[in-house]
Amino acid sequence: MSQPLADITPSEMMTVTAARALGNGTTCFVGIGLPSEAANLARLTHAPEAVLIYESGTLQTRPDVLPLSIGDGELCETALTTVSVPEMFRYWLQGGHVDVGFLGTAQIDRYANLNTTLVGDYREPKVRLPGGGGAPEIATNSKEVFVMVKQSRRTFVKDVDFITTVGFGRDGTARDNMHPETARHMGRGPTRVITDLCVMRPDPVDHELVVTALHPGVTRDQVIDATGWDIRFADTLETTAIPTAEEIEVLRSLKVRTERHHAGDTV
Amino acid sequence: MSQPLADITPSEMMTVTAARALGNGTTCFVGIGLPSEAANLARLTHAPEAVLIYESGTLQTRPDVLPLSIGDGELCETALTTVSVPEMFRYWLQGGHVDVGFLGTAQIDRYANLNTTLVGDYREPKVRLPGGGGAPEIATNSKEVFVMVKQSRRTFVKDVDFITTVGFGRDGTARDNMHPETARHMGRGPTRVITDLCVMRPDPVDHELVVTALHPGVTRDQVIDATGWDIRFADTLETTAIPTAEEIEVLRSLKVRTERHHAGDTV
Amino acid sequence: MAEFLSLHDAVARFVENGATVAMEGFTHLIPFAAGHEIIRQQKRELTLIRMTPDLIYDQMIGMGCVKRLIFSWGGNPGVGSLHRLRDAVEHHHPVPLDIREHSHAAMACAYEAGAAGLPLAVLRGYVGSDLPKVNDQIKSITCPFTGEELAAIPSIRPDVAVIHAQKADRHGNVLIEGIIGVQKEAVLAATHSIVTVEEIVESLDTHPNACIIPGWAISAVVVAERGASPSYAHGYYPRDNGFYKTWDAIARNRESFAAWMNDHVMNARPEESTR
Amino acid sequence: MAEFLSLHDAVARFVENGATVAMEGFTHLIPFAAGHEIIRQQKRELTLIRMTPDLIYDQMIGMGCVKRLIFSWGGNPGVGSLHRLRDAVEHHHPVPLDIREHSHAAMACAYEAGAAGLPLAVLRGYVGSDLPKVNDQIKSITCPFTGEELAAIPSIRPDVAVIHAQKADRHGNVLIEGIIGVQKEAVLAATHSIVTVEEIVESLDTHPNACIIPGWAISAVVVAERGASPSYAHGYYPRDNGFYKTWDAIARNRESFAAWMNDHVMNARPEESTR
Repeated sequence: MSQPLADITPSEMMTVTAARALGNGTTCFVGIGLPSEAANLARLTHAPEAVLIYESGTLQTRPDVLPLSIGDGELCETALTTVSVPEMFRYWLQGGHVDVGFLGTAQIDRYANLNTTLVGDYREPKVRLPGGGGAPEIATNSKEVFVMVKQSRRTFVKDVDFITTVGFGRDGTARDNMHPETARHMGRGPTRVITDLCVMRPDPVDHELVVTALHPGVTRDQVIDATGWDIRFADTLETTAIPTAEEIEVLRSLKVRTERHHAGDTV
Repeated sequence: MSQPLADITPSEMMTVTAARALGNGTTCFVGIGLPSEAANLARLTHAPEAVLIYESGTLQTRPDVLPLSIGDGELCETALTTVSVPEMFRYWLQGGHVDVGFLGTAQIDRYANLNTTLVGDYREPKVRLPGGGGAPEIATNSKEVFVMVKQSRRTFVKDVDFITTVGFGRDGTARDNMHPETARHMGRGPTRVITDLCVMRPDPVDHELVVTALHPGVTRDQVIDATGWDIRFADTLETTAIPTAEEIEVLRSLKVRTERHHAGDTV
Repeated sequence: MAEFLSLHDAVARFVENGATVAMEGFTHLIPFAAGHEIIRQQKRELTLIRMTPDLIYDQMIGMGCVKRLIFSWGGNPGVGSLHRLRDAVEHHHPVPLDIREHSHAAMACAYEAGAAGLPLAVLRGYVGSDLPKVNDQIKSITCPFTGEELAAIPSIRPDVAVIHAQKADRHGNVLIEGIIGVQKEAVLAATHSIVTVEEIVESLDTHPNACIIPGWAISAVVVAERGASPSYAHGYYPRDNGFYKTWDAIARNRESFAAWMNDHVMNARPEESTR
Repeated sequence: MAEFLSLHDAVARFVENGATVAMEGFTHLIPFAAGHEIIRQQKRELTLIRMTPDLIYDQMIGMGCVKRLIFSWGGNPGVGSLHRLRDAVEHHHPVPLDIREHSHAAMACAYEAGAAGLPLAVLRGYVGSDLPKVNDQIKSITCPFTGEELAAIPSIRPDVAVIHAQKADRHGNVLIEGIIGVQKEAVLAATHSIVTVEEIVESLDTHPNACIIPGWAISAVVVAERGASPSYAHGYYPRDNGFYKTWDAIARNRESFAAWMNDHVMNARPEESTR
């Protein structure tokens, strides 16, 4: 049963759409924040056998509340096992065991390159962001990458100020013509960008992001207004399926549990 | 109190002498066989805080009987902890945490190079031996190396057929003039060779092995007869101290326990 | 062999002005008590290494201890920016901060290589990223078997590693459990190491493959109860997520930061400073 | 996701003639039952990889399964030679055996690199040794930061890894405890993997940092009770040191070897073959 549309926020629409993209049994390297919310929603609904991996070393974790940090105790307590961080990046990520890398970002450009480093010039930044963390190698060593981010002109820019994490490079060709050994280990890169307005996928030829589905009630103009380049739309533009009442119910109760949990002590 | 000399076998003399070389608190990477016997005797007598490491990954082990293999259950059960074999070789040995590498060998030459690979030509060997195992890097990554081996012309040869494990190389200079980064991590190499007849040490200048001590009752001629090159003797030749009654008692009871333990089931 | 020292003495002995210091703990077991003692002892010109600088380095940077930071993700996890870190990078306050920036994968490999006594770490990393353009410590090697070009970065070999762990026995053998991060690597890669622990026990009493650092591989063991708070210690106390959120407001402004540090660190005794 | 298969079916499905196979277990947990099944199925032209060939490879070599051996120590631990291995090297019996010889450190690093998806392993190894003269797979790289020359060997990336472990749960997650060797690395480095276990349990019921290989990283899980005998399984049965000594006489002579293999392996059913 679908949830009445008026009762669903754009954020919820984004999270449910992202969650649905994750197949049951998929091994997913989960970024903190929005990806963690979507990945756990998937696990709590249609993908109970999704394997969630966090960079803190927790393998196959099943948190009951969303972690605030990438290394909350909850992640370890519910994991199949917890390995060292070097092992996590060497054996599990670089070793080729991750199906989907699930990332958020501060900026994204038309070739799905991600910037989480800074706005402005590197040596004299206007705004210093946290940096790459696990993302640069999650994006290259996972078999494919989902990106999840709220859409606005500030976030969706024609060219990112800094490529922290490669999508398809400055001209869309970064994943072409690699050394065969590198090619064998590199994933396909970003295959979906899921926002609060729509879903984009890279054009199969030139790798520029193309809107392939609009969320229900969202117009092309809304997407155009929220994108910093001349965004393309697919010839057959789909409408994202409306979340079910169960999905919304599970998501909301997850967020309520999480909020209660993290309220914790304050100063 | 010394044990009556007539009551001590050359093997026991060798083991006790080797055990005494190991200081209390020393971290020792232990080869199987004779070195294991000597290292455990040291731990059970004057060096209770000696830290014994076996290449199977067992750190700081205190076996009650001598292991038959390098990975007997006894080693793990009495260890502080057991790590993976890659960790053992990377972090603990190559990482520079081993004071003494304690090795046996099949052949040794005048520059303390060890051969455990083969007799004859590599592609058409007369006798194929087990190979290097941990020794090549134990010999270079430990701060110093003790070698323990029964002395005979077959074993003590002028030039080994094959350098499995370097002492000081074919001409005694293998550890000179290294790249500074390599030099910083390379140990001093073999500092003592302990046999059933004597103790040899490398000459400080040309690194050729020189007899520095004879075991009680052993003559120079016996050593000369058992050495395949023109062996040198130190100007002031010492006599090895006679084992104490306690050392012999502890060694013998260790061997009895070990024999009983390994008799086990047979076919 | 590990010496049992007070927090004051361990920091005074092993952390020199100008030293390269790695304080690790991946969200879990962050050595806050030791960080506060370094601040109290007014160490200067430090090169700090840490994958996730977190509040502990925000505090040390804000208090002027730090000349250079080597890191891979500098935020307040799940909350937002590290405002003292940003103020140092954006406005050179209180002193200019030189940064050398990596990815997590590269830092993790560099700790591993440091523990392994190697001068470099090799990984399939930084492909297509701009990070090598701004960090001249990111180079490459060519595989002699396949011809593949791989990223190479210098291994991490700090003067001092500082970590927090659950417990030590009377020989200074230390048990780390739960999210173990890169702590063992940091200690083994460093020339000296300080391990603060929740408690000393008679026996570690654990399983055959536990993550134990032997006392002979550690310089100093220090008892620091709640020494990881507001981070957490698996089996002892949970992460104080509320404080992590509160820190955002405290650190956003130079004056409120100074006041908080004054009250909670500078004028606290070691045993009071952690919360 | 791991499939639960019979030993026969797992070997028939994943071990092809001509395959590169790594059967690991460092003295502990050696997968004898699986080795015997490979012999029974008369697999041929295998390239076998193993740090310590042990009796298991002596048997497979003596039965003519093996074309090439990649190893670092080929003896009967604490007893002496592997006579079938020696006969193959010295007299090309029953078939010529090509050997590629390494040190333990290099093999361990090569498994680690294979698990890490890298084409090469880098170590400070083989300094002064003649091994690089007889093994053209030992090369070097130069560190771009220090100029130091370091040994490089190809990573190990077998077609199939075969290991034995204590237990698996119903999802095929496998627990290895005690001397864990390079088993996890072998499985992660391989295209396919077979894990034989003593038993299937409801829950692995262990500590937070146990050595567990998730079922989704394994091809097949097989119950093989006493599947490591005459090697041992920590917590289940001890090493049969007596048999290791007895093997010396059995294997010394081609006829006694053939007779023993006939009685104890060829004419045994999978569940009877291990002792």
